[in-house]
Amino acid sequence: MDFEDTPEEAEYRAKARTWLENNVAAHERERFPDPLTRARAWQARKTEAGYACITWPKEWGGGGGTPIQSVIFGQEEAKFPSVQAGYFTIGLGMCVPTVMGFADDATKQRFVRPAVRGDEIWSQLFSEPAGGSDVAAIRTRAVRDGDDWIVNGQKVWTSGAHYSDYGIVLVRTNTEVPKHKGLTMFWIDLKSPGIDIRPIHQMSGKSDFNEVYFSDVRVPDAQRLGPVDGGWKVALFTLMNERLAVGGATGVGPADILKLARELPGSDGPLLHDRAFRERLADWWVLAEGLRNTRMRAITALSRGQTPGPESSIGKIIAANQLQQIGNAAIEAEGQFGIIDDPDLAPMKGAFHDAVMWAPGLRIAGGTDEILKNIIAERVLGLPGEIRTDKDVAFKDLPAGG
Amino acid sequence: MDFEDTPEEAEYRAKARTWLENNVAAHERERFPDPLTRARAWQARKTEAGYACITWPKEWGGGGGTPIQSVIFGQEEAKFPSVQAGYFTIGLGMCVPTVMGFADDATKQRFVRPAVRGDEIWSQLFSEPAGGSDVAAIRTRAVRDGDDWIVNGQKVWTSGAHYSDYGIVLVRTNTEVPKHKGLTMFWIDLKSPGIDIRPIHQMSGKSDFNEVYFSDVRVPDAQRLGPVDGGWKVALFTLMNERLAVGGATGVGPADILKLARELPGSDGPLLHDRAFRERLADWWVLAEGLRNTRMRAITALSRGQTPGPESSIGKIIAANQLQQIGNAAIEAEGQFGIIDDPDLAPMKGAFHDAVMWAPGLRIAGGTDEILKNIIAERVLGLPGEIRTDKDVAFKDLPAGG
Amino acid sequence: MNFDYSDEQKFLKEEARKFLAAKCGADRVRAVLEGDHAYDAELWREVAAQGWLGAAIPEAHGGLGLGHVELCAIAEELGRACAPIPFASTVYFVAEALMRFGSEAQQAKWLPKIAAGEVIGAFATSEGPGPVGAVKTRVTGGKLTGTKIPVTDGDVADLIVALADDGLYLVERGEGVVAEALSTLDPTRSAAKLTFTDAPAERLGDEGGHTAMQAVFDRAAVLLAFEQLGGADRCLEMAKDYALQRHAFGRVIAGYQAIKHKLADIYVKNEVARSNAYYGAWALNSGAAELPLAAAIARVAASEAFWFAAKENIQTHGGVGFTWEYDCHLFYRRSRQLALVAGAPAEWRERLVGQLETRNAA
Amino acid sequence: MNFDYSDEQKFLKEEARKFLAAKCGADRVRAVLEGDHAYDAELWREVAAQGWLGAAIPEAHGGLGLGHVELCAIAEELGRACAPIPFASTVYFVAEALMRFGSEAQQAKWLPKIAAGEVIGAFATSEGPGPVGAVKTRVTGGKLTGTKIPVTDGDVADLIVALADDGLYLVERGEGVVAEALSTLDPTRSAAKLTFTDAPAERLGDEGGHTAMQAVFDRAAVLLAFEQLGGADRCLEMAKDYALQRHAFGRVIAGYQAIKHKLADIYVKNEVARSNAYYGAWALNSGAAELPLAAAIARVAASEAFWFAAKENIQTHGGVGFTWEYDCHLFYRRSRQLALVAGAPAEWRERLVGQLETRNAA
Repeated sequence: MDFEDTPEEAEYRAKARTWLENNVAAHERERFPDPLTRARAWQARKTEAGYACITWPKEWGGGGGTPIQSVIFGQEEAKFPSVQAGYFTIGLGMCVPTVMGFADDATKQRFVRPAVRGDEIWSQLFSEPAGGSDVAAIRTRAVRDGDDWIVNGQKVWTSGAHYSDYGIVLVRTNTEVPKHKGLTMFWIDLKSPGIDIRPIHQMSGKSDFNEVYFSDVRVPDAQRLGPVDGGWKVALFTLMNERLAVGGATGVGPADILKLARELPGSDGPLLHDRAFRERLADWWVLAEGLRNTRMRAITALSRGQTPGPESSIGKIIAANQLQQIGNAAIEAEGQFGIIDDPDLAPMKGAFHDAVMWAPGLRIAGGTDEILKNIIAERVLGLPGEIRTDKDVAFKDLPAGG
Repeated sequence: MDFEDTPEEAEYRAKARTWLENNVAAHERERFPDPLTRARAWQARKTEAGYACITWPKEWGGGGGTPIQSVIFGQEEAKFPSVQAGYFTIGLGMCVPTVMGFADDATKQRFVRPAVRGDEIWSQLFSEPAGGSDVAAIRTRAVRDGDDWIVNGQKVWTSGAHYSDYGIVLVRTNTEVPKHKGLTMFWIDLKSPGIDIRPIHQMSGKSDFNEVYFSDVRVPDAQRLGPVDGGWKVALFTLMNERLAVGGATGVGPADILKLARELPGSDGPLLHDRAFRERLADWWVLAEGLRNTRMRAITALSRGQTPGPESSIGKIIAANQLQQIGNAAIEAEGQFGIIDDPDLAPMKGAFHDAVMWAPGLRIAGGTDEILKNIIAERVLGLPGEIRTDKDVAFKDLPAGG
Repeated sequence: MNFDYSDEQKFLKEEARKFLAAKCGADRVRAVLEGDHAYDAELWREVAAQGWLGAAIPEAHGGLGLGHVELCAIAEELGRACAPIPFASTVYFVAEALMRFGSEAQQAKWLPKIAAGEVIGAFATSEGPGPVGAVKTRVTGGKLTGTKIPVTDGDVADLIVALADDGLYLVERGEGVVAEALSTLDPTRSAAKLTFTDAPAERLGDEGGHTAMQAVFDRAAVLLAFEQLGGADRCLEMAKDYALQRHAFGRVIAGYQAIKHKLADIYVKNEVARSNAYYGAWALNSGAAELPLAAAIARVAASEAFWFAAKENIQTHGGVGFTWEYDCHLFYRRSRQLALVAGAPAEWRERLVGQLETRNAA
Repeated sequence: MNFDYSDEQKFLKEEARKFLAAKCGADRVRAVLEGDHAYDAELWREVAAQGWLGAAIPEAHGGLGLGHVELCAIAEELGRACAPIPFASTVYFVAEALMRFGSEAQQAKWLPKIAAGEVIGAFATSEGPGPVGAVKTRVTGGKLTGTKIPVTDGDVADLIVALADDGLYLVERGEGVVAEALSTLDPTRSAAKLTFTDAPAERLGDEGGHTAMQAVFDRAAVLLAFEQLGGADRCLEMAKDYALQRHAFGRVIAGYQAIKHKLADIYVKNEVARSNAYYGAWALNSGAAELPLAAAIARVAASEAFWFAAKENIQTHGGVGFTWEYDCHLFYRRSRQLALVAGAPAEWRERLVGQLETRNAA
């Protein structure tokens, strides 16, 4: 058990740090019309230096490196807040790997490099209004028409669809078979006629997600990923990558509320002197350290060529609930003042209020607490799956909602 | 919303208190060979004065009173620790009401009065090793033989069987039908040949429960309560009374740990000055008061002639978990010393240790936390029952364990 | 012994529910959430016309003189409806402060106007983040100077009960009072920063500052507990209704034990909150010495129940619960507003234990 | 970076598990629980023969000189087996105290005997209920006088490290030392009240009392965390195995979501405890400055995980889990013993935050 770098790791880290210092500085000197253009420029810079998609082969634009190198670069890059941007996470974390796994060579040649460079952005279009936790309950239909398919339906919770160029979309091609067996995956051009992208108004008032409507959208059969009616397995491949893509920092943490507690008055001196607060802080710290150290274990597994399993589900359960608790504890500690969410007045520019309003979404997005516990129970502990009343029923015969 | 007695209630309370003061004193002056004889004598005294089974008709030995009078007497009696005894709770709370509901008149004439007086004690024999939460999964068999039935099998978790005279027992009389439909209820003489009563050794080392083995026990058909194969409805009648019988004080509570905290040193002064402890104490107090006030609401419902519903299930969930938390909080607060359970050394004669060792049983007995939550979800909130794979299957064809 | 609403109180409560179902649907709440108005003025007039503002105000002062249990019943329904009106500030805080501390003249002047809906009140105590500690607001020569932030309904209040270092004061909107509206977590309830500069102020009662404030908080806490309870009940209902019609994996999600037990957990907390709120109502209505303890118990239980119900209602809804269009967030926001408006739960836990210490020491 | 056991460490751990499966079944634990012996002397000899007592003791002092991560691996397996031997007292406390504070002579005298299983140790700090506060035990003229209660393994210890008001002392069993066995929650681990009357005592290190005690506790906390983790893992396994074969309502209870999520909750806590224990192992093994913080984090996580797993294991078993015959209660008892033996979780939470304050202030 060793936190220290090996000599090779230390060397890689030193190189990465030097590169970052030079290049972040250079990048910061440039002027860009908007954050997306800025993020694309940084991604292109990293690609040229072999620091984008570090574990991917060089022939695809990657770095040809090891998982540990990828982790090391990530740790170092995280120290430069000016270059943090999530525009490419879903595309490079989930969609493009799926394209690489299931598309023909010409498609890969066409799309992988531009995606790595940030020239093109990808979205994932699986969720539907009637679906939610039950991802396979997909109603968006694709009907064969010569060499094409005609797609009609609606997707929801699509992050970044408004700035994306392409997407992978899971659709129903057969309603006569049980629901998992009638799905097919395609890649699509999000600028295709008949696609309408509308932002979802979240409870916080912000819009990080979209609804995507398909009206007679024509998709060539050549854009199919995997076999007809074999899309569920492709989707599982995509989702397996989701757990690796998600995680990490999600908002305020124990260190932030510790800082707040040094200054905020409690019932007797600063809040940090209050043992009731200290006890909660200790528990948060234990969980946050637990997650950090669990990630270190996952990285160790990666570095040994193992795939971290569904046990990484514990990360989001803990992080999302903790975010809600810490956010709420902070505003409650502010007393009556806690209701004020004006960033000019609220501590940490309202970051604790943002946490309270975002955490409910984090507890749901990418698998609810309940679904993740099922995953742990079934895939890690080997307990029986839920009793399924829908497994052997044709999709068209299922009760409302699929 | 009124906590005060009406003038009639106040008068009844005053009378009861006077009677208690006189009679407890007289009772305490008497000498008895053992606690059971002592308890029987007290029960007989109450019966003569109309204070046993207060709501039952006088013709059966009861008091012919109202539910509120019963509550008032209970509140007053609780102030005299020397006359607390649980010997009759299950018999008078669950078994005898079932006899009264389903037996013929001669049987009632024979058994009700002696039970009220405490001359005869009754046990309830439903649970089985393979049953547990699934009460209907009963394997003890009764086979018809002329005017009798021959019973073979095993019951468990029978409180007080070793000092009881009679019992009501639920047995399987038909294995060809689904499990709820092949059960029959009998009353039995626990001294019958072929009955073997053995104490269960609990994890605490104590024995409050028994296993009861039946080997070719002959039970006359005349002792049947309700129809052949109609025992499940009789059992539901019995169990409905269980929730009213159970509840109330179960061990240490918030007031006990408050007392401890005044004296026990914390990290800085007495534990009671520790805000982390104070916050927990506040939450316990809120729950304990919540239960007390919920019981007051149930009593109000009783006094209006309504039956308190399954919502009384919340009592045991909260009380059992709180008992475990308070017991454990106390021993943890004692630091290393907390491991010592010697009643001569441990605070409150080891009552907190007893709580730690008894609470796991209380979370299970009379319905686990999980079963009680199901009851709330299904019977109070009207949510769907669990998917049953056993409803339409003959008992003999069910998988192991019933 | 009778630990429930009386039949008359139940009737009043049912009528209130029907009235609010008709007059205060989610559309009306959203109109305030999304619009420029601090509150729903039409609803306010209608509520006044029902006499609710004066439910606990004596008839001699223009109220209905019903009592506090009736006011609790109304509060429960207002909470259930997430009503966007300055009811709590005006009735639970200011009217209660006047009834507890006001001279006959002060009561005669203000209570009838409150009962008639002509005057909106606000209770101004906080001066910044954290529990109300040392108070900087001062009164000299009948002029009050200081800054209060936040003051719920401070932007629309006609009559402010303000905490100064030596006690409570009545200040009317106008001379020396500047209100700046604040952005808050719950825009369905407005709040402001009030800056007082030599504002004419009249002493209210002779209790010292914190003692007087706490006496008002105790009374408000019980009434707020009923609003919180109503909100928590509504959240449970919403979660249940949604779970009973939403399908996943071929059946309604209400059939999954994780959802069943979640809703059972909400139910348990709500029932604890209800029973404790009833106890608080009894203590408030009967003027029992237990009021400070009963109020703390009721408030802690109700704050916990509403927060839990509001957040798990969203969770039960899944993705749609997180959207602006669904009503879950109205209650989530309101649960935060109500939990903080009379001081945070931690302060009440401390008060609860303090009361236990006093009681046992006595 | 490598945040796992090495292959060699894994091999050692597997061998330890096999060894304990053969030599330390539940029957052996029960023999101590139900019998008159303070510990399983045969197992103790066998464990000594494996060299485990000296796993982290340098070869120069008769140990295997493997390191602390190896000792952690052994601790994890001892916890899983609920081993009824004075391993923790002797190795985590006394051997660690000697290695941290002992002079060369003291180490040379005692460590080889400990490694060989010839000497049982005990760490005597507590003098009564509550956290260790002002210490009454005094040393004058090399003679120690005072009362320690409880002292785990104090009834069988040959060598006692005792906390006096000015520091730690070595005291040998015999002259001036009287042990009275105590009844405890976990009879598989013995404890005693030790009364010292002018017992010959030798100073151990020159650190002041609480600082020295805490330094030993920090080291022991990491090792105890692995025992707790092993116990928690075993509880999860027991619960899972039982749930997979127990039927209710026609199917195995492991298929009910309430049980599935309960076991998932245990799993989550155990993984948090594991990851934090690994961090502690790294800090202990590498002598990192983070040890006090890492030890507190490891101990809090492991105490919470074992308690939760132990109590929910009983709950998963239902009625039988509450019987003497089933093994659930062995782990329930042990979870309490391990949570208290180096000070209660609340003390460690306080220490954790204290470390954060120091660190951030620096």
